[in-house]
Amino acid sequence: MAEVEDTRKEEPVDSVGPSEGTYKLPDDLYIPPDALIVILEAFEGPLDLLLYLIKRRNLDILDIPVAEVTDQYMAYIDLMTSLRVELAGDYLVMAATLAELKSRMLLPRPSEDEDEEDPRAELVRRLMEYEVFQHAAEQIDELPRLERDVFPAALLRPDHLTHLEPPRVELRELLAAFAEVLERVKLRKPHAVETESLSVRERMTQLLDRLASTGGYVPFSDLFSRSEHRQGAVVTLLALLELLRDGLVNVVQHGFHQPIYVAHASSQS
Amino acid sequence: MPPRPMHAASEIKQAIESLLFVAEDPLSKEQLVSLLKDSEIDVDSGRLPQEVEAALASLHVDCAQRAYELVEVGSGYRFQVRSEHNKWVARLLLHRPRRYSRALLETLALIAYRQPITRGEIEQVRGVAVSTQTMRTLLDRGWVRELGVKDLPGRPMMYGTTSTFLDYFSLRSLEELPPLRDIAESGSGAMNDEVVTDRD
Amino acid sequence: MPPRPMHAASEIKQAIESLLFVAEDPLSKEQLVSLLKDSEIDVDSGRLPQEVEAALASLHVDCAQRAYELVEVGSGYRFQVRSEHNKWVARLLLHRPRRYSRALLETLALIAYRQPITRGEIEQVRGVAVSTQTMRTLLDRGWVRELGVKDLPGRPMMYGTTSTFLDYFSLRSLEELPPLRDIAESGSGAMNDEVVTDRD
Repeated sequence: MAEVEDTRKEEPVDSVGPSEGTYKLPDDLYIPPDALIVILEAFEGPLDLLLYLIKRRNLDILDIPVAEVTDQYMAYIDLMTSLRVELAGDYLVMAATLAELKSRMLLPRPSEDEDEEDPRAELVRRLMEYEVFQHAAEQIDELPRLERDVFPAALLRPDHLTHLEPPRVELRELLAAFAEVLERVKLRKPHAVETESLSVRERMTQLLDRLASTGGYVPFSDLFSRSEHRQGAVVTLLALLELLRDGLVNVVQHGFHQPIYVAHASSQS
Repeated sequence: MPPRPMHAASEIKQAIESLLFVAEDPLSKEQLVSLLKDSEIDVDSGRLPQEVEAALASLHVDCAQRAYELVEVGSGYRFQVRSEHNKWVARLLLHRPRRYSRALLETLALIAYRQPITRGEIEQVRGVAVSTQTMRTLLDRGWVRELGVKDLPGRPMMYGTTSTFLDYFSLRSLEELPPLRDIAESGSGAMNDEVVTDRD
Repeated sequence: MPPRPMHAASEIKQAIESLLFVAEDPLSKEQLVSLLKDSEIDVDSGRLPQEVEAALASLHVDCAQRAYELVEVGSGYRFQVRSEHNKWVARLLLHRPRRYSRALLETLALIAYRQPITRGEIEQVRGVAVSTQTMRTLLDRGWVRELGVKDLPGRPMMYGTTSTFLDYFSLRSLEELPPLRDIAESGSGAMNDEVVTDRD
């Protein structure tokens, strides 16, 4: 029920947001449009976002320009708010931490006190530690994996042996199994159920047609039409995210500063 | 490098061997030919049927020293344990933990709540393929039965539960299965209305 | 038909071959020994472990010419299709391999490298709450298990990885996990391992 109401309120996207004209997608945004897809889809929390902001600009993690990074972080928070993406409370906690850090950095530091710790030290430590595990997660993802890279060789069993002492099952086990399935189904429902509108579906089809007819990788930014303004860009973006989630398109980027390309998933294999 | 027929033949053989070892069902010659078609193997597609036949014959010879053999059954070819080793298989099956896999329970639950349902529909919900072994176990146990084919391309089989299933779980009828809403609540979190109403 | 007389070593080898091909999960040397014990094979049970080892080595060599190989992973040995033939397998199994979210992989990485670890400790490093769904997926897949509660206020559960996790990712042991990038490499001299590992 609540979701239905949400969808209704969703309609006038342009009226939502802190102030009209602050955000113009995709041209004017502080975060470049080709980074948007990455941002919207994939941040795993405030540390992840911060790391991204730092790396994207090739900043030194040990000497973070707090003011600059804070501004970008806030821009992201505002953007999410304007797109009505619900942010975890952790993002807001980090926003407060950054704001405090920014103000502390403005204070003159007593240079005679050698022991005075850089106010950024704790944040730096957390960022670096998180980065280590981010990297570890990527490596685990690349390990040869059953069902994807490794296929056990199996022989079919002699039929008459399958009847040996069948295991017992209790009803509650069956129900628990089903509850899991339902939970998974729910999770695999589009996270953008509320924002998914006909126009997004339509745009998905348009994008697929276009990618299929091009037959190769298309620069991400080419998918946005300058004439469509903000709402059109958002619809395109959501459509791309949907396609990406369904595995219908592939997105590649060869590095932080490289352009992002999109291709129809079937055009490569 | 000019194409060497021997090379193609050995690649075809290895391809077939891999396919037979991962397939859940026997594969027919026609299936094998179509799986090998339009690949980088340098062989004229008109010659593929003979090549497949030759590879199968060669595989048959190869496994003379192995504990398995290549057999042809109704629907095609499969590798299976030579019957003289069945005693080992039986030992293994008796030793294994007496539990059904989660995949089996989930499949059974889906059939119970969503019948009639096709294998494709089950796979769609679960997000992974349903193995033939799973379906066969459920059918063997008499908990699930085939209800007839669905009028769709490919004419997939529809499945439903049996009275043996009801008996086993001490249910008088399917209505006695707990309503989905309760499961969801006892599971975790609120249910998506859409999924719940899907039942009817 | 009387069983044809067979050399004990060759019988053991064929038995192991059958068992590995039929088992749902990898089988360890110990499991193989116990499956072969008290059988009609004419071998002293004290010598079985060596015999099993020799048979595995011999099987390993045998399949050099085959499309599959014998590999050792966390919980034991399994036959698997050589990866160069994956392209054929992909043609047969049409379902798209499941992709795991970064949230799940990062949580898994923390559990793998820092076990025993509590959910709170994971959240501290990641900077966000670990969803119940993520934990449940990890537990369901059998990659992660509960290790008992930590003696702390709230008695939080500690988690660790399983041999199923090792099997799934083709690892023989946790030592084979890719080495963690040294935190100091990212630059900080102030950082040392103590600070990092000794949390809470």
